[in-house]
Parts: sequence; C-alpha cells; structure tokens
Amino acid sequence: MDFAFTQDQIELRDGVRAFLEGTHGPEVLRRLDAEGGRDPAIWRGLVEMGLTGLIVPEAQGGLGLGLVEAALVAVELGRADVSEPIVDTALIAPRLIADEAQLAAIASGKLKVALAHPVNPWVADADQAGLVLGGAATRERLESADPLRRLFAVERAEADAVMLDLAALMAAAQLVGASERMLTLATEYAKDREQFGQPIGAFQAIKHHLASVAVALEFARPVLWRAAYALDHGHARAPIHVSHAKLAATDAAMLAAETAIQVHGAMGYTYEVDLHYWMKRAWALAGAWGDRAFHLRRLDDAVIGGAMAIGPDQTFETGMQHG
Amino acid sequence: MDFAFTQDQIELRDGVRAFLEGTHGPEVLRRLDAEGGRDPAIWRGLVEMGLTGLIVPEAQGGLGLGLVEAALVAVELGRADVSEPIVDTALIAPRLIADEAQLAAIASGKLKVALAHPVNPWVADADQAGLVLGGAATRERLESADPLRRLFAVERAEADAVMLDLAALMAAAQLVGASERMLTLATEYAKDREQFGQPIGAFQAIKHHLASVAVALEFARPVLWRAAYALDHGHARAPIHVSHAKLAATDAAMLAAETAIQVHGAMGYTYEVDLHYWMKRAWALAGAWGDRAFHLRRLDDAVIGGAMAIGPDQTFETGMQHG
Amino acid sequence: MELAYTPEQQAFRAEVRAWMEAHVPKEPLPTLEGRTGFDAHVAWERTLASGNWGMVTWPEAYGGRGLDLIRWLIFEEEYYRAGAPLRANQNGIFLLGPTIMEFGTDQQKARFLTPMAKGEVMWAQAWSEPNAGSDMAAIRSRAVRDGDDYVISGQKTWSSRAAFADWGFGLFRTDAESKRHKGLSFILVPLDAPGVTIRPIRQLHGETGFAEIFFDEVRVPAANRIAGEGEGWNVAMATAGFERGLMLRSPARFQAAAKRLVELYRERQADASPAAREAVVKAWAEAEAYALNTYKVASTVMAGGRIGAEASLNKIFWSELDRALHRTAMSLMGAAAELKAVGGRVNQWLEGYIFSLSGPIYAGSNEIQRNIIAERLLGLPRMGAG
Amino acid sequence: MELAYTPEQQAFRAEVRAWMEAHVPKEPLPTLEGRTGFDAHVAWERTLASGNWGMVTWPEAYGGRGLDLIRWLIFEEEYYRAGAPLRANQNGIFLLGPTIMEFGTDQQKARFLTPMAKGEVMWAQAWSEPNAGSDMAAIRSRAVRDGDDYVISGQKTWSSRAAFADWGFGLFRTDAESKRHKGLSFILVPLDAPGVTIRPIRQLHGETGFAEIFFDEVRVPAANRIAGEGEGWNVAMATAGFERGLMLRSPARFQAAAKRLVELYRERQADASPAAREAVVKAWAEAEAYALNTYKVASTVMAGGRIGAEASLNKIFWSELDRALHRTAMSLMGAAAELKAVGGRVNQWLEGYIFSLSGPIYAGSNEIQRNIIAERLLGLPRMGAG
Repeated sequence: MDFAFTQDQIELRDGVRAFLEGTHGPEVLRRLDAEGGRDPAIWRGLVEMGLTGLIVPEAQGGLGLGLVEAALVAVELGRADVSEPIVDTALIAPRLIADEAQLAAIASGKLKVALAHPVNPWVADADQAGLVLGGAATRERLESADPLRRLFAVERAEADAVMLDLAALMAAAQLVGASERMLTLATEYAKDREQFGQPIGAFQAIKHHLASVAVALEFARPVLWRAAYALDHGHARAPIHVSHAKLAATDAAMLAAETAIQVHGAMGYTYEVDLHYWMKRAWALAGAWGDRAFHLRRLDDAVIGGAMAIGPDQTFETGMQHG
Repeated sequence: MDFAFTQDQIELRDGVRAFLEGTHGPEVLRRLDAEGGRDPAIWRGLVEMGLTGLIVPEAQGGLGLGLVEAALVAVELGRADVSEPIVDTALIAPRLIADEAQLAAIASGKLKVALAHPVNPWVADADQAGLVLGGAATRERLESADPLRRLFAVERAEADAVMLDLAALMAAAQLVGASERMLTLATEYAKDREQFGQPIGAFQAIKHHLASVAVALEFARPVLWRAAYALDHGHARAPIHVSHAKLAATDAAMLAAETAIQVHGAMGYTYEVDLHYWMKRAWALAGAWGDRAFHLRRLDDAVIGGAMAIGPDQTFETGMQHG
Repeated sequence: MELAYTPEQQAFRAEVRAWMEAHVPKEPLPTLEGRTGFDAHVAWERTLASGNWGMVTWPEAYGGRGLDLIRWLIFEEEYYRAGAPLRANQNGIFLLGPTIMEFGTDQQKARFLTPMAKGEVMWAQAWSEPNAGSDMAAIRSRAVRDGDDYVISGQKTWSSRAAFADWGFGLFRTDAESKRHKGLSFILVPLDAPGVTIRPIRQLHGETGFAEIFFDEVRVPAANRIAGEGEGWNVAMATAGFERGLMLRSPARFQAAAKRLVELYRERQADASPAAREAVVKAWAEAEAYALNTYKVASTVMAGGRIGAEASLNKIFWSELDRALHRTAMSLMGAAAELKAVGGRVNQWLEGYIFSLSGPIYAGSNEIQRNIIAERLLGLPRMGAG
Repeated sequence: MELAYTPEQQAFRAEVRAWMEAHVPKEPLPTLEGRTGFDAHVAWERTLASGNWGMVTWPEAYGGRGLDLIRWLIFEEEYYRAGAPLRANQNGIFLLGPTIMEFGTDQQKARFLTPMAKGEVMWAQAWSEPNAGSDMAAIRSRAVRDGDDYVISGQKTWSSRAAFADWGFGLFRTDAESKRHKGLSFILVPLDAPGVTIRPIRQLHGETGFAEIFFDEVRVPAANRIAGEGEGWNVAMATAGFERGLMLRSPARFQAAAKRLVELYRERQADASPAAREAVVKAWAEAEAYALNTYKVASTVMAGGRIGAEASLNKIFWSELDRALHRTAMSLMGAAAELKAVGGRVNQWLEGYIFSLSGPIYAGSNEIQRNIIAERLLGLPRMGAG
C-alpha cells in the first residue's frame, strides 16, 4: 500500500507540464480561437513528446503505461487547456482497441480517434478522426460555449461501458487540471489587482474564497487516483470510484470557476483575461461523459442501494469478508 | 395592496418587545433552567399584557385580533425565548375552539391548552394544560436538548390540518424571532471580543458570515407575513404559504445558529454565554410541526406537482384566470 | 397590512395584460449584448413607448403615467408573464432617470427624461475605470472647467451598452487636487462628441455589450452636470442605491425564470439529481421571497420611507438566487448545457447562466455589499478601527 | 503508487479485527464529556493497553508496537469498524506524545510516553486563555524561574478534559518582558499540584468536559519544560500541526459515521427531503475522500515528507464534513432530533451534531485555517502588506 507517486510518475508529470508551459500558453489559445481551434503543429508536438504512445503496448511502439500515468497526463492537458483530440485518441482509445495496426497508428500519431456514446449529444473532433469508436457522427457542427471545442452531432451511438468509465475518468482528470489552473489564475490576479490601496488578495473575503477552492481540489485529487488505479487493475468497484472522481472533480471545478470569476470581478466577465477558456472547458467537461446526476446515481445505487459494502474497512479492496 | 404594518401593529409589536426585554432577559432563562422551566409569575405577566386574549373574540373578553398580529407577537416570544405555553394556548388554540367558556377562560389566563398532533412525537406542557386538543399525552417526560422545553409522550393524536397550519406558522414566527436574537448576540459578541488587536467583528470573515445571516432573515420575514395574512383570510393557498414560511424560517435559523456559535468561538460552546438557549430552541422548532422535509414536500407538490399556478402574476391572489 | 389588490389595481392588471398579449414579440429577440439584438430591443422600447408604457411611474409631464409602485409591480408582473424582452435602456430608465428626478434641475428633467421614457435616447453607464472597479473612489478621469464647458479626458471601462448607446453618464474629477470621494462631479456626455472613442470589449459570451470609453479633451457644457460641482459622489451613491434597490432587478423577472425552471425540471426529471429537485423548489421559493420583499419595500417607500443600506441585502439576494437558479438549470441540461443551441433554438439557460455570473460582481461586488451590511446595518467596526 | 495491501498488512488487519471483536464493549459507553463516561473510557484505555494497542506507531520502548502509518490506518479502520469508544487520552497520545517524541529528552520520553501508551496518565491541554483563543500569542499566564523550578500563575480556559485529567500541558510566559510569540515555554504540570484549581465549565450539551484551570504560584521542576526556555511557540506550533494533521481525526471515524448515516437514511427515507438523499451520498463520498487523502499523507510522511500548511486543508475538510454529516442526520431525525433519547436509547445524532459544532472552532478556527491556506499555500499577501 503506497499512495505516493513513483519517481517515474513524477518525472512524467513534470516533463509534460514543462513542455506544455513552454508551448501551449494562453497566447496559443487565443490564436487557436481566432483560427478555428486546431493546429497540426501542436499535434506533432504531442506526438514527439510520446504522448500518443503512452498507454499503447510496447509491442505496438508505445510505452505500455497504465491509467494512473494516463490520468496524470490528462491533468496536465486540462491545466494547459489542450484541445487537440489527444485524450480520446491516446488516453482512452488504446484500451478499447485490439487491432495491432490501429494501436501502432495511434502510437505513431497517424491515427486520431473520436468517441461516440449515447450519454453525449456530440462526438468531439469527428471531422479529423480516422476512426470513430462506438458509433458515428454527422457533419453537422454543434457550437459549444467553449470556443476551442469542435463538436459534431451524433449519427448513432451504442453504450460501451468500458468507454464510459475510461472517458469519465479522463474528464475528471482534466477537470482537476483546469481547476488547478483557475485557482492559479485567480490567485495571481488577486496578488496583482489593487483596490482600496491593497492587493485584493489581502482581503479576507478573497482569501477565504480561494482557500475553499484549494480545499475542494485537495480532496478531489486522491479520489481521482484511487479511481485510476482501480480501473487500471480491473477492480469490481472501479466504476463507482470513477463516478466518485467525476463528481468530486466536477464540484471542485464548478466552485473554482465561480470563485475565479468573482475574484476577477468585471475583468473576469471579459474575453480579455484568460480565465474564460478554462471556465468554459469546465462547463463542458462537467456535462460530458455522464453529468453530475448520472454519476451521483451510480454512487447512490452503490451506497444507499447497498450494491457495495461501505465502512471504514472498505477504503480499498481488503480481500476480507464484508460485514 | 399594502405590505407595511399598520400603526396599531407596530405599537403592539413594540409594546410586547419592550415588556419582554424588561422582564424576560437571559438571567430569567438561567433561573428557569435551574428551577424546572416554568414560573407562574411569568404567565401572570403575559396575561396582564393581554396576550392570552389577543385573538380571542371580543365577545369572550379578547381583543379579537388576527393572525398577523399573533405572528408579530410570536416573533417577539421567540426573540425572548419565552417558554410558557403561551403560543399554543393563546395564538393557536382560540382558532381551534368554538366553546365560548373555554375561549373566555383562555382570554382570562385561567386555561392553558396543549396541542397533540401526529407530526410531533411529543405534547408540550401537557402537565399544566387544562385542555389537550387533538389527542392526549402520557405522564412520561421526554427530555429535549432545549432545557426549557417540557415535553410529554403522545398517548394518541389525530391529524388536524388547521392546527398544523396554525402551529407551523407560529413555529416559523418564533424561529424568525430566535434568529434575530442569535444575530444580535453574535454581532454584539463580535464587537466586544478582541483577538489579534482588533474586535473580531472588524475581520471580513466575521462580517461576511453575519451579513449572510442578515440576508437570509430579511427574506424570510415577508414570506412569514404573507403566510399569516393568507391563513387569516382563508386563502386556498395558505397551507403552501405556511410551508414556505416554515422552510424559510428554519433555514434562516439553522444558518443563524451555526454562524452564531462559530462567531462566539469556544465561548459559544459553553453553557456560560446566552446563545445556547436560542440555538437549542431553533433545533427544536426546526423539527416541530412538520420538519423541513415535510414542508418542502408540500411546496414540491404545489410547484413541481403543478397543484398551484406559479409565475410572476401569482405572488398574491389576483382573481384573474390562471394561465 | 392588506395583501389584496383593489378593483382598480385588478383593472390595471387586465389592461397591461391585454396590451402585452397584443404587442410582445412572439419569438425571443436576439441577445441585447450584440448590435442586432440591441437594435431589436430599441425597436421594442419604441413600441412600448407607443403604448405609453416606457416608464409608468414617472410623471406624465416626462412621458410617464404617474403610477405608484404597486402598479409598477403589477406592470412588471404582466411584463414578464408575457415574456417581454429585457429593457435596452435599463441604465437610463432605472439608474439615471431616478437620479435626475432627485438631483436634476427642471430644465434637465425636461431635456433628458422624456426622450428616455420614449425610447429615443439610449444610455450607458461610465463608472468604472481600469483601476477603479469596486473601489470607485479611485477615479482619475478628469473634467476641467473652461468657461461654460468641461473638457473631459480619461478612460472608463466595463461600460455596459456603451458600444451601442447614445449618451453616457459617470463621475469625473473636477478638482484636480482632490483625492478619493471628494472633488468628483456627475456629468452626462454624448457618446458621439468629438474626442470620444469607444472600444468594444468582448465579453464572456463573445458579444460586445461592454466597452471602454476613451475621452480625449471632450468638451461638454457645464449644464450637463447633475447637482453641484464636487457633489458627484453623493449623487453616484444615490444612483448606486437605485441600482441595488427596488427597480433594476424586477422580481417578476426571477419569478418568470423560476417558472421556466420548473418546466425544465418536469421535462428532465428522469435524469435529474435529488438535490436538483430541491434546488428547483428553492429557486421558486426565493423568487417569491424576493417578490414579497419588493412589495414590502414598495409599501414602505409609498408610506414615505427610504431605502438605505437594506439595498445591499437586496442586491446579494437577487444576484445569488439568479446564479443558483441558472446553475441548477445548467445541471438539468446535463451534457447539452455547453451547447449554444439545442434542437435549433438558442440555449437560453447557457446565456442566462453566463449573465447571472455578472450579478454578484456588478453594481458593487457582493463582497462590498456584505461589508456595507456588516458596517452600516449591523454596526460592526471597520478594520483597524478597534 | 500501489493501492493494494500486502499479505502482511492483511494479516495485521485480521489480528486487529479478532482482538476488537473480542474486546470492544457491546454497548456504547456514556459520553466522554462527563465523569462517569470519562472513567469508563479510561477503563477502556487500559483494556486497549492490555492488548498492547495503546499507541501502535510508538516505539516498543515506550509502550508501542513500532508500526508504520499504513498499519496505523488499518488499526484505526478496524477500531472504528468495531465501534470502539473514543480515546479518552487523545490530548496525550495524539498531541503531546508526538511533541515529546520530537522535542523531548530521552529522560522525558521515558517518563511521560510509556504511561500515556499504557493508559495510566490522562492529559489535558491548557492552551487557551480568556483573551487568547484563536490569538494564542496573546498568552499572559507566566512561569517564573526560581532555582530548579518554575512558579506558575495565571489562568487557562476551555481546557478539554481538564476536569478529569491527571496532567496538563501548555504554554506559559517565561520572559515577563516578552510580547506575543516570544518568551513562551512549553511546560507540563500535574493537575493535583498545590495551587492548581480546576473549575469545570458546562458545555453546550450540559456536561463539563471543559474546564478553567487557575494557577496560583504552582511550583513545577524545570525538567517539566519541553525544549528550551523561550522556544515554546515553535513547540506549540508543531503540536498544533499534529492536531490539524494526520492523527487526531482518524478518517475511519467519519467513514463509520457515514455508514451509520446511510443506515439512518434507509430507515427514514420515506420522510426525507430530496436534498437529504444527496447529502447522505455526499457525506459518504467526503469521508472516503478524507480517508484517501490520509493514505496519501501517510505515504508521503513514510517517504520522508513532512506535513506543513496542508494540515489546514485537512482540518477544514474534516470539520466541515463532520458538521454537514451530522446536520443531515438531524434533518433526517425530524421532530425527534431535539430529543436526548429516542426509543430508550441515547440520541447519538444529537450528541454528534453538538460535538461537530466544535470542529470548525477548536484547533485553530476555520477562519484562521483559511488565512493560513491563503497566505502560506497560495502566497496571498497579509492585510496592510500591499
């Protein structure tokens, strides 16, 4: 039992973070916003970083890593508001595909994959995808509040439970990353912006708003890691843990977003500060891959419905008799 | 249409408030707590103030006033934490009784009335009551967290809808009064208590906690007055308005209580400051005469269930066609 | 206390209802925050004025009907019951109008109020500056007296509707040596005057309802000043009181939104969370509470009372109820919440949620309002005063 | 990251479970806040010690088992799974114990730790003074050096368990000229020493778990001082870190409470509000999150990390979750919530709710904790520093 990341995991996270900080700042978001949202150069960079091969087996040219590593990367993608179809293609699809040629094409960055599922009224980035798993999309574009999302209407979709859990987990991870970024943006703004002869961050009301976000985030993270580990190891309770992670991450993100805009004041209500990109992404991911009510119902069935043993000895699988 | 109190109503309220401030301060609560909770001298004072005759018809020696006046008085009784059975006897029972001799006995202060109803597991002050309406109580004492309440186990109780609405309305009024007092106590404490070289009330966190209580209270009050007026005038929607009032008052009171103890800090956790009397009364009244869930369900049936027309033209009875 | 309408009030309601049913556009107008939508809303203002409904509480001499506040509430209830559009000139009619009514000269009243009530001149606020948002006393834009004129230079920002409006009103520093609240004057400026540059600011939703206004030696007559030179702060505080107080956020608006939320819940309840159900009932209950409180305040004002720091209670309540109501709607929309259009129709819940996020910020942030409540209503000390 | 127990950890769990099933009292003990209940809890401490379960993480030399933090968590999980009583000596074992372990001399460790682990000496905190609650640096009680002794005078208050405990620990001013954080020393005092007067304080629930302690020239040897003279503040801050940090509020306690809440909900769901259903699920989810975070912190500490200001995140989370959990239970109890006994059994939800109200207050109020988070973790400036 060890809840600390390994040195390799930390290096992976730090490497991806440094890469995205260097190549995918807010100015990139503004450019993409003006130009239509996607840029082959960004995709190439992600491929060169090795991210497309992250969880593809080594035999197909990937790194063969697990879902904890994938979720660590998804947090960073959320923090940087990356909009290329890297999560669907590289962090979810490889677990849904058996075809070795397709896996190799994903690892090499040549194949982009889109995901269809009846919980979503859209398929993201269907136009660029060489493969749509779980259904098909039309050419009809659906406009999102998030200017960097490219959504297409669903033509048909079958419910794939494995896809749903993987995608909900990765949405939770991106929400955690986006929340961390919103907290950082609001904190930096509060240090700089002066009113009444003080940085507004000196006022207790602002401090306490931001501290509450920090609390929500701190306690969403370990829920995410348990879910990633459990799903990776095929635990029976993994779907419940994933729903818990999506719920905790959604609640933290909605709090982070409303707090961050409040701290930014009227500036937060403009397109001129960077905040809005992450806020809109948070709204989108909150509803994607099962909304709050969907995941809450899964927890409710488990906890109140009694489908799962609960109590202090049930934090992890113990191998002991329930009772 | 006039939502302001009449001069008579204001004088009644101010008179009762001044009387109770002069005769029923915290030192009286402490004495009653030590001595068993009731004092004939306090009852006599309430009778002499004319409160027992407030809504008894003039023909039976009362003042023949309405439920708005009764609720105004109930707010003051809640503010002073009066525990004598004055609310049940004088502000509720007269509307449930036809017998002229009983009404006259209530007005003169000779008859105390207790109320039994299946929503409550107790009958308050059954031992002193010359009359128990709606059922009967045993001699078994039930101990309340509120040391000034005297509760007895129910022997039998029938559901009287009129009693329930009247009593829920008066519980809401007392909760408003108790909340106002808790806000005052916490505010005064925050002005006096110094930490870090400041009165703690100078800190924004304390200010904002207390301001939020003030907001909740301000918007619970008009809900109470609409309910009192509607019930007095036999409006069809009065039970819904009463449930709304009980809900708003309960939520304001629970917020006031948790905020007040937090502002008092460790002192608030002792029996030595006065706060705890009102806090415990608030817990008791929150559950009495239909708890939060009970009244919420009545609102839910009306609003989501569609039993009542809603919308901007439905604040009051308009006499116009719904649509 | 008499919570029943008189027959005359009932008849008035019927009159408003009939007019609204005949005139309110059947389809929602495009958003007020963009050019097309703004123009459509201005056209609606003129339709309203054609029925003499521009500002029912104003004296007939200034284009109103001289009605009391209870009838105003009835008017508003029927207005929102009919689903009528937002008021394009809300900065004018609800903020500047009452300010001129209280502080203006007869000449100013005649000159400015009637065209407002008639929907002929649209107004923008010009309060905030880049470094004077919540801290309005930090204003630096200056108006230098030159004969019968002021010459104005400086910059205002986050000016609602300035991209489309005809005139602006705001505070300017008329005493160059002054600091903070002193030495400010309240001045009206035509936005097509030479030296005025408007730079639209793109807002959260992508539209440009906000703008920056740059003043480069803009010359306006001193007759455009409301109240005395250097008295601007008091005038502005009164305006801010109107903003937080009775009229700007008519309760009927929230009651109408709550009714739509109930309908949304009924459509989507199979997929809703338990707490969403309670949140829907609560949104309705709070909209009712806000309406009732407004009747209470209206009755108080009609009896000669004034609205003081209580306006801050009001502003917190409506802005937080509006945000919670729309947050609940977003949660009921689920995966469709992010879409700008659903089933071929504009996603008004998304628009409404975005708009609701501005509520706790503008007209004095809710943090400032809680300070006001604590210090002025509860009497708590200012920091450092202890 | 490896979220699976080793076979040895599983075997340890089985050992704890077997012992607890054999020894935990079948009926709940009376409340720890009263004399009778305290004595019953002390008896339980001695039963625990008889199984060598007093303080499993301490070295064997001091009455412990030398186990790591993961095993401590397993122990706690089985402890609360079995419904074992609260720890009467929590001030000693969870706060003073780690403090002595870090700052004490070998002699002090031998003298104080073993009797603690064995349940032989019960400890009270003596931090707060009437004018030094949240603002602990305002302490005035003084300890004057006299040869090999200190002579202590002053007053402490809100001292948990002082009415029943054997010894107290706290901060005293050893430099009479000093101000605020300086010149304080951390000293241990036997509560039966001449000059000590204990005045029990009645708490919210009517019991007297709190007390005031009056010191009237109480003489204690200087050897009772932990760390150097004048170093008390740093020692106390470390103690406060233990209080907010890992051990005092074991997650298993909240997981057990959440499980009982789920059972309560199942019994009463016909009368529950929709939001209560969601609140029950949320209470369970937050208790799980708290447990997971504790595993994370334990793993970090075992890898050589330290707990810093993150302890403040922890303290806010458990105290607010505990209050919300019990608030939900009170709402589910409805009209019976106020009753001290229901159906002949103590209303533990009422007791639990009352206790939960102290959580956001003690061990540094949550307002102070949010300041710490904002200033130390987020780097926001102190007021006046800008």
